[in-house]
Amino acid sequence: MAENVQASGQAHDDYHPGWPTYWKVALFLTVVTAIEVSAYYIPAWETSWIYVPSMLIMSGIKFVVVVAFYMHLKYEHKLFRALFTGPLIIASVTLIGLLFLFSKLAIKLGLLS
Amino acid sequence: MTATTNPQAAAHGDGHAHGGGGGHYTTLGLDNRKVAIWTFIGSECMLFASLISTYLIYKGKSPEGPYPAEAWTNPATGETFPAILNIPVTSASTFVLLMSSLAMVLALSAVQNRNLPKHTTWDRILGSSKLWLWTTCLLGIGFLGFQAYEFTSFIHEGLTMRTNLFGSSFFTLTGFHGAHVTAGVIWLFTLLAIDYKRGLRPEDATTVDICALYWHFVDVVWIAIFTLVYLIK
Amino acid sequence: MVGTFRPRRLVAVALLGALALGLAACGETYPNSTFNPNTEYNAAIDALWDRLLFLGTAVFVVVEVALVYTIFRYRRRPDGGIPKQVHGNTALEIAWTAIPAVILIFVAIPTVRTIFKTQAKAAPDALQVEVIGHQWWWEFKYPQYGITTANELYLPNGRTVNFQLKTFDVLHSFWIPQLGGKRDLISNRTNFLWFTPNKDLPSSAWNGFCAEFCGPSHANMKFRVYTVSPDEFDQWQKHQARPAVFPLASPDSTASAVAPAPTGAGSAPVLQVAAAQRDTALLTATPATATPATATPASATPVSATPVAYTFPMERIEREFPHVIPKTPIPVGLKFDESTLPNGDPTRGMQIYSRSSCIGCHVVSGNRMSMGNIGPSLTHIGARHTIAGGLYPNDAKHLAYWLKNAPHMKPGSIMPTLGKGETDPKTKMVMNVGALTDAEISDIVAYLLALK
Amino acid sequence: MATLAAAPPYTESHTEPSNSGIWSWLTTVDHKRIGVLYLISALFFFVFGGLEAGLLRAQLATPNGTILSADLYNQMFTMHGTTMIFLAVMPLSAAFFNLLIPLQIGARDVAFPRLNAFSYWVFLLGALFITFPIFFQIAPDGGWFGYAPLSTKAYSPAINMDFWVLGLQILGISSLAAGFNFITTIINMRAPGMTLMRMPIFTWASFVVQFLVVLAFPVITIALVFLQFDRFFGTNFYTIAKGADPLLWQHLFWVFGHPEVYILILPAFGLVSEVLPTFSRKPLFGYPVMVYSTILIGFLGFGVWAHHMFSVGMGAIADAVFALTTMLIAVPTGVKIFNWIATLWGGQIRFTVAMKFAIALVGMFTVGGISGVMHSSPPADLQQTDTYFVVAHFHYVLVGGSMFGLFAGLYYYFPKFTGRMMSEKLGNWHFWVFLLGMNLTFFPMHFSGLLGMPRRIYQYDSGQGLELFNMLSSVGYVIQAIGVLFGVINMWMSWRSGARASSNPWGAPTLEWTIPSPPPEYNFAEIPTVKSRYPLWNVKGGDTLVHETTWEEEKNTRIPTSRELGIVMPNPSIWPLITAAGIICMFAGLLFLESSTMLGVGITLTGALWWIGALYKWLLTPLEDHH
Ligand code: HEA
Ligand code: HEA
Ligand code: CUA
Ligand SMILES: [Cu+2]
Repeated sequence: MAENVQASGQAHDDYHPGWPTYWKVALFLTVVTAIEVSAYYIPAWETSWIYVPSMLIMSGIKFVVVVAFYMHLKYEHKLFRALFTGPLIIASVTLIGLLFLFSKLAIKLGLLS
Repeated sequence: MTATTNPQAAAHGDGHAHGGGGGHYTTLGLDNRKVAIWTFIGSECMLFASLISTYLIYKGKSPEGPYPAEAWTNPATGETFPAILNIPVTSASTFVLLMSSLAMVLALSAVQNRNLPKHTTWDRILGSSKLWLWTTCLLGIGFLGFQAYEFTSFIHEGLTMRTNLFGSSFFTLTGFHGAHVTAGVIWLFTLLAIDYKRGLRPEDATTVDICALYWHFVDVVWIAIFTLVYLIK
Repeated sequence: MVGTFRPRRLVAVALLGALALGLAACGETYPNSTFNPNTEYNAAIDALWDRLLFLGTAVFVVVEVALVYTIFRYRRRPDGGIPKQVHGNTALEIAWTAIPAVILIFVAIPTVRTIFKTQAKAAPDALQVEVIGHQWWWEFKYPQYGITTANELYLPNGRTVNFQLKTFDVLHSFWIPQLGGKRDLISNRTNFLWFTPNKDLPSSAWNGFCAEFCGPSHANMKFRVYTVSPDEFDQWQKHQARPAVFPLASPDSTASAVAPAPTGAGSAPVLQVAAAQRDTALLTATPATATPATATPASATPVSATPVAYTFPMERIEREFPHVIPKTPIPVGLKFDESTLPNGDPTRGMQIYSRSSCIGCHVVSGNRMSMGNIGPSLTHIGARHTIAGGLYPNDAKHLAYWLKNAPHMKPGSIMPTLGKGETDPKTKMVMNVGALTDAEISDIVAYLLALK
Repeated sequence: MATLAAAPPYTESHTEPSNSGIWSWLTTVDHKRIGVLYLISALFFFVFGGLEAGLLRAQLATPNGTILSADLYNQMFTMHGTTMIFLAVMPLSAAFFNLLIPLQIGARDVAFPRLNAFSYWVFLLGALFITFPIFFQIAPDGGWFGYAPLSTKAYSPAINMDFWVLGLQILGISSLAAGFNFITTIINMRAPGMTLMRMPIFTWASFVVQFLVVLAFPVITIALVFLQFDRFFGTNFYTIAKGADPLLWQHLFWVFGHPEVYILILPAFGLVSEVLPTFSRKPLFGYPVMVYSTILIGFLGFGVWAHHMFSVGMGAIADAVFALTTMLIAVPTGVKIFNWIATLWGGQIRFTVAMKFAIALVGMFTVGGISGVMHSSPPADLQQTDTYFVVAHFHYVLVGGSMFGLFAGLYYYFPKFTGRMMSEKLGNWHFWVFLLGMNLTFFPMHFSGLLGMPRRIYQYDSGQGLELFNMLSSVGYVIQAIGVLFGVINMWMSWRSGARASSNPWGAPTLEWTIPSPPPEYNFAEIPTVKSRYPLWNVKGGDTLVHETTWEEEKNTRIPTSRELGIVMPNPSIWPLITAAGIICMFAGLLFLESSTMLGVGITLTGALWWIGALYKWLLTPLEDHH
């Protein structure tokens, strides 16, 4: 497995939250997922404009929670945080940029002016 | 061979520099493998961003069905196709994958705390890396089972990779994710094999940790896919 | 290490030589230059270009002069010692961050302005031209006039033309360097491009190119553009809108060939009638012009005056626009008995044409058998100056070779090899069954050239 | 302050017997030897790509050239572009990453030495995979950016593009693996005191490049996966009849493609930033700004991709946004140019060949950069795009930028990793002839482009005003080839019998010059502690500067072996090579799918099991002997 076995002793120096946190996080994730799924089945919610943003926010929260606690990024060296968030930002901006470029909006806005 | 080093170096060289000793010094005191896996995960963000973008770009662009969230009748043949996506099943598989992440952290925690005294049954359960690795594996396999079920039922309903833009982008995106889960399961089995062979010790925590990071990342990607692909119409 | 370097001297001499050559080059003419403001579109681009060129040259000169001066001035001297160890200078560095930024603002503002100006909606009364790219030829449709033609565009000076760009297969790009920038033809999308040839432009001929790599004959996907006076355009358009009427042997049938035809959009039913007539002609193989097209149904407005067919005169091309005449040589290895060409008979040609595979791909409006839509319309092919996507001039000889072995004449062309005994370069099959002899080809050539 | 007391000790043969022979090269995990492998392979492919360019230029020398058929011409330019970018410039840069990064940061090797070997072997086998069809005239022919739908089965049914799709996938694996490896190395293997802001600029540039690699390559991987699935499994990503949008390919390709061009230039910038200070005897002007501008270029590089697509009709807003971001990139790049000139300013400039190439980069890249800015204005670009003006732009930045920088690096570092000096005399011929030829080839292309010559055409008519420019370009090519020939001869002769190099023949300031040339396998007998950016130049105190060392001073000192020093070095391993071969086998299987599904699936599965098995074997073998 290991190219370099060095510094493995240091791994346990990192702070890892304990199992009570892990269980709480699991519960939280389950609850949010349940809300998400039920939202899908509540027509009043599902058809309102709030649906998409609320879904994005909820899955965003789940994303952050898993990364922060299960991937213990919250407790890690700031370097790891940079290694993850930097690419994540580039990826998200690229994704949003692409969606804009492929939407009809891109052409329409241009013709308005 | 002191001549290569500037004179002060020897004096100021701290304990990290194992001059000539073959010990491994790392600049930040971090494990190389962890740096590498986080870099890899950053890179995977771009991979999945490309896949998800494609799915979203092609959403609603397909001139012919079947479609994800609405029924479709083929005007040429009169054949009807149901809405493809099956939310209850996918909700269940999402839950399974989330729980596998929980099992994974517990496995890592068990390895890290291997040497702590175990007083209660509960301690012993929590302290069993084998138990939690098996749980993670089985939940992962469970997720793959759901996916296999999903794929076959979609194919029965008339949607394959070749059918239309939705089919191509859907199967490729979720298939890529499934392939990642499969790789993760193989990885987990490898860890289990080590655990059975010689036991995973606290020194192996990083070895388990990098697998765990990978596993959680795959889970996190699914969180995004579940919302963007399944729940948002 | 410095000394007198022979290689360096060589470079100096060579640069001088290149400069001389460059100056010599200025004397030449550049028929496809992008710098001529023949349209308002190209004028806008050109203005932008001038600014870019000016600022770019300025930056270039500043950098190169600074560089050369520095290396000359600070070359190592024997007594040099160790130079002052400078690590940086914040003020300077801010300056050379800011100055380029300011220069770029002077580029950015006109750029954005020009983008919005040139990509606005076209004037509503613009001439609409639908451009459809095919591997490797151009289909042009004038929906306002019911015209479909290929590889040659006629545009009236002073009127905005709005191109709707589509492709039948892969991506292409529509480019007339003298008239404006290019725009790609994208599958499953429609693009737009508009410009107005200057009102006071004399009638002229231009080269157009495909500028997006599209396969083996991408280089051979050219077209011609004729910007003509509104009058000329009108004549051309009226003529094009009519079915092909080819004059049979007797001279008086020529008169009827240019018989009145409907104008404008309502031409469709008439086309059918005309087609029916040609059909009769075809089946009886007698000069069908006995019943000239005057038998127009009442629905169409008969035109009293006989319009004079207009094509951009070949003499003017030869004199003023020789560069639009294709010069690609016929590939070596192709043979055609050119002595059969003078004996080509258009009527026979029509019969052979109408029973050969040609009709599966080409349309000749007026010839009911010829309804294919894979290849370019041949309706008025006799009135064009080029064939094969602008690769060859439209004369009997080139047409004959083309018919004999098109894929050999133009790599990758899906037009089949027709000549007897010819080998298809792709499939390596030798054509025999149903293939055409040189004499038959000459007949078809005569027919096609007669389709003015 | 710190000064080097003495030159390092030397011995004639410090290599141990096990270090020679073919097997030792196949199993090496030593970053320096892998670097040499990269270097030789890349130079081979550079000459190969150059010969392909020769065929292009021969065909275009006269109107309606008949040397190549249309089909072959298309194969040639596709392979020329692909070869030069993926098989010449990228691996040349990789050669320098390998040779230099561990030396510059004071490490014994990279973080994952066997992964490093793996990267090389995947590269080499992938390069052969993509090159080999050219000998059968079935090479890829869809252009180096393989626009869909032309590259799909519907319009390119032959096997040609299969090689391209699979070959690029394979090469991507190599680059990604190297990317993770070097990022980890730079983050984590720096010697004590080697803070980020003390790292040599080349290492900085490499660092940024690796991020560009690991973030850009996944995108083209996905674009290629789609194409691959379309071609082999009948999906519809680019199937027009099913409503696909060809712009999907273009966007994904260029999201990768533009960062890719900075992947090609930044290592050259880094090398030049090492050469210029050494030969001006001055520290790099504005080091922090150079670092920040490199990062900024890398970052902005992800936001400009659509400037390759101004003609596709994205709409005015998108055109304007991408025009502005593109122009913005000129600012940090300009800062670099001016800082380099300022580095020269006030120096004591020694015109070695390395220095000449470096100075020429500053001059020539500017030409290409300025034409880049001309492209960045969409209306103007609509007249320029897909013409020879673009060809002129990118050859100025690629040849006048990347290649010049890499040549500068080659002349500068050749003594370090071979222990021999290159001939300055031949080098001067190389430089001047190449400089002349390069300008003669590419400058006229500005004219032919603006005067209406589209790119990627295998023939053009006479009488279009293009004859002279094309002839000049072709003559220029011949001159370039002569120049390159001088360079190749120089390298060959110097390697065999060049003057012996000392540890620091140039009087250079950075860590890699503190150790013998060529460095012993362990690089540093003792991991140094770094106190400044230029450890060998005492730039602050009042001591005299260390001058270059000479072979005479050093030749009698003996270099101890790693065993004597008790340094444990990684063991050689054949498994990276075997794993790489399995991956090639897996991809190659797809080529047989069409003729026989059984055979194709069989080979692919064999390849998959092969590499997975080899990977397990590799991972289960300890990296080094325990002691
Ligand atoms: C080494 C690779 C490399 C580099 C570094 C660059 C650098 C730049 N490139 Fe280039 N480019 C390519 C390789 C590269 N390019 C390739 C291969 C293609 C073609 C792909 C294909 O189609 O096959 C291409 C194509 C290309 C296009 C698309 C053209 C088209 O197809 O229509 C554009 C458009 O904007 C562009 C712009 C730029 C710009 C603005 C820069 C800038 O980074 C340049 C910045 C530098 C300077 C400007 C010079 C120094 C600055 C100063 C001295 C300061 C003062 C200057 C000013 C105020 C102007 N490039
Ligand atoms: C780093 C990248 C790189 C480099 C270095 C070069 C180098 C050269 N390129 Fe390349 N080129 C590209 C990248 C590059 N190119 C790309 C990306 C394209 C676009 C492809 C596409 O459209 O898809 C392109 C396209 C391209 C075209 C346009 C083709 C077309 O659109 O139709 C042309 C035409 O002249 C050309 C010419 C040259 C020439 C003359 C060189 C010269 O500088 C080459 C110099 C090298 C030599 C001369 C080596 C020869 C060596 C010897 C002869 C030594 C003797 C032998 C022994 C030792 C045994 N290139
Ligand atoms: Cu059509 Cu190129
Ligand atoms: Cu770019």
